[in-house]
Amino acid sequence: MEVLLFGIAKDIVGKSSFRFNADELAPGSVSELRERLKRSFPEFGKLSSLAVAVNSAYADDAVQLKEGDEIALIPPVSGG
Amino acid sequence: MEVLLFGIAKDIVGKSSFRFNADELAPGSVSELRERLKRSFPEFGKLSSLAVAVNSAYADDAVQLKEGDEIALIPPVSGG
Amino acid sequence: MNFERYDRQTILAGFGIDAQKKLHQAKVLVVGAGGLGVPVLTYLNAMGIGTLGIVDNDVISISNLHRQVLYSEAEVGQSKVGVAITKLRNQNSETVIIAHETFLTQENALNIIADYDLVVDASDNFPTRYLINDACVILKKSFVYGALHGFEGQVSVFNHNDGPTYRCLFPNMPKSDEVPDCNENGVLGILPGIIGNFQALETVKVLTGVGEVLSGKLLLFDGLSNTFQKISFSARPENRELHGLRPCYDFECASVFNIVDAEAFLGLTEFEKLQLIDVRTPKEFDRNHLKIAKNIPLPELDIRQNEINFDEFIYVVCQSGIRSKKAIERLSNARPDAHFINLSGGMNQIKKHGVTN
Amino acid sequence: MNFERYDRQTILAGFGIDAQKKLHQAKVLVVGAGGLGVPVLTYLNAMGIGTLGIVDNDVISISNLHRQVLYSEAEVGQSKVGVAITKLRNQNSETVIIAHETFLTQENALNIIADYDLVVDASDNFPTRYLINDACVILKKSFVYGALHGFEGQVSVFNHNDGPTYRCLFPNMPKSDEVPDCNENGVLGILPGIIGNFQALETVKVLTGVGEVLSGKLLLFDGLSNTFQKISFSARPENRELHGLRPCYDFECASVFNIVDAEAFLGLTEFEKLQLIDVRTPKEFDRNHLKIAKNIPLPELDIRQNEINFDEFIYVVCQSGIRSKKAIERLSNARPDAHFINLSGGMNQIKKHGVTN
Repeated sequence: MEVLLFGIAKDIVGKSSFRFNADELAPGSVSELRERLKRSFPEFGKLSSLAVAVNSAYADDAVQLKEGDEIALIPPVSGG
Repeated sequence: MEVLLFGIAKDIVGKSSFRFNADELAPGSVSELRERLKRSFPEFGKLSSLAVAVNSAYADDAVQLKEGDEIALIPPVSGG
Repeated sequence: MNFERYDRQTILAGFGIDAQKKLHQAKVLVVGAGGLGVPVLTYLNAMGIGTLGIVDNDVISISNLHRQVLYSEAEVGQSKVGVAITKLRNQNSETVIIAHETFLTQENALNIIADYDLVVDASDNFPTRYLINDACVILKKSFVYGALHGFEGQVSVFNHNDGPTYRCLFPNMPKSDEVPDCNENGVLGILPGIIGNFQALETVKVLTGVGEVLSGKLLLFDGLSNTFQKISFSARPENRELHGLRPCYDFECASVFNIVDAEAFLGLTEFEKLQLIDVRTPKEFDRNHLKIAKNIPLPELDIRQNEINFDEFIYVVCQSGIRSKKAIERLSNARPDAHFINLSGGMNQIKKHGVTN
Repeated sequence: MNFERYDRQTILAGFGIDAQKKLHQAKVLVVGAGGLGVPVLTYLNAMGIGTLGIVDNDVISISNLHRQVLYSEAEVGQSKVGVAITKLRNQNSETVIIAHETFLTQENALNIIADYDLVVDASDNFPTRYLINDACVILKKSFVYGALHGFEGQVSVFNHNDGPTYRCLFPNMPKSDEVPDCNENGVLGILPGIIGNFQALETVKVLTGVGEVLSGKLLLFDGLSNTFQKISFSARPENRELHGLRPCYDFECASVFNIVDAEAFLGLTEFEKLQLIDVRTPKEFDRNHLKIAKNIPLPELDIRQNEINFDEFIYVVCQSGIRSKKAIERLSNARPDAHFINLSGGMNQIKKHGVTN
């Protein structure tokens, strides 16, 4: 399960992607992923709007995650 | 086997992609593909430089083709 | 229309005279004449858009010049709209260019946007983006979105042919300290050039019907690795049921509603004529309440909306100010046009000062 | 260097003062001040490239204006380089801007390019692209490639850190009637803006070391569908073994070699000192040949290359002029710097006029 990071999410984690390895317990749903992120990186708790995409489609909290999914964390960006 | 067309190749065929269906005899190699194109669209014979990519990698004439390959026909373009 | 000028477009198979004429008849509003607005304006003007409106009220600063390539050193301190208009007119005298030398506000947004076919969001802040979204939803205009962060950019077309809106991706405006802007975070000069050009391309596609529009798709571009991702997303019908703009789009009122100290509420003129909804349980309400209050318990809020007059100010109270906040959040999603005011501190505050009933 | 001016870049994490200083020290040559050159020049100048050279010898025409956004109506008929330089200087007085008011030719290419760190190919024709490629290979300069066709564009960085060259993708120049240019085929005005901006981004990445450079990767962009493909390709060592520019890059000599009428050949001054290779079979050669000719039959050409003096002009003859043409094609791939001349008409032509041996 690969997680691609954009915008402020990339800045918070400090890299543009990371993986949940097969031996780690990967999150089972989008909402579990959000909780996990907040625990590892408390700054995610501050983000009131963070879109999550699974396999290039927008995914709400109920969406289940499985091995091999490609996840993107997409915060809003403001610059122009 | 899907074939994506760019530049003048798209103009010659008149669309941006086409498929060799499972029931058709698909070309077995890049050079066979080139021959096939020339037969169906004689204008391909005029192109002295036409790059072929298979699964997003440049492929020379000897490269073998198989079911499910994504092929791109990339002629040089000159505009600026 | 000078046909020789557009010859390279009109001879283009798949574009031609018809698409060129559609550009000529189109009226496009560009909100922002900065990093994104400059390439959008310059290329739309070059390609032959008939009418271009520009909304901005900023002046050119030296630190704009690394990305806002329409402006010269000698023009630092001058109005962006003023300088832009002069240069755009020199570039193409056939374009009708309309200056709106103001920032877009909730007072002027509907009026300004109503005259145009399409809005390009070339702004640099969330309040304006959410305001543009809501105004375009109300007026049924497509808007072409672009925004940046460092080496990255986002592009999409919202509200196009009943397609998804900006709020379908990002329902609520971030608070002011959540996401840094270009001034804090920096931006590579070429990035707004790239994103602005994608916006100009989408604008042409929407106006002419040529090609596939990025509706329901968010394009993510990372300039460092040249990766492009397209994320598909769907419309959420509730985001199109807007009855009007929200009362406020500034960061200060990102919480969507206004607040009045419960105690101060009692001192308002004509207090006794105000509409006050008490969202506590009937039991709590029975124990103590203000005479003017109507009791609609929080769980019944959705089914009893018809008892609320959304044309008047709606004051909401509960015991401590928490449930009333929740009530306003729920109501204002349905009726962002209504004016809600939370009684902060709630009945506790009022009791403390001995002024119940 | 005015640091305030570049503040939004120098505060950008991953860029900073160091990258900005590298831009300031860099010398970039932009070949072409048209559809691609305009955005490349404008943004590189804005972002703070220290020295910018411009090669072009064209004048502004009305049909340029829909995509060449630096130019105004009143400037139609004026020199592109002249107008560009004035505007770029107004935009950024810190940049050293060098005008090369000429087209790039095989006579001036090596001299002009030698002074720069990197070349941006913003030309609009194959002869110039192949010339830039070969000159950059010889001088070991990276070059940032961009080109267009209708709604599509290509971007790559060639010859970067011994990476692949343009000829590794497209070994031979197309003939003049193979691939139409923008003048015949048309181009949407925004397309060169997008592709030129990608070129400016790659230029900044090559110069600063920030991000991943599109070396060994061809970016294909289709504006109609907003699809982006990246094709990877490898270096072919033979394309870097150039000993000099080819004698000619025009379409007329796309066949790489010059031609002399066999009969006229005999009338050349100091005819008897010329190097003439006869590629017919030994049997044909025995039957009749010119006294000065050395016989290297076509099938033996590769293994007997060492018998040819590539520093002198190499005249090649066969019976009718066909095999000698083939011989030159094979030899000139290995030695594009050598000067080959085909005796058109071959020994038939010479015999007809009764001048054999």
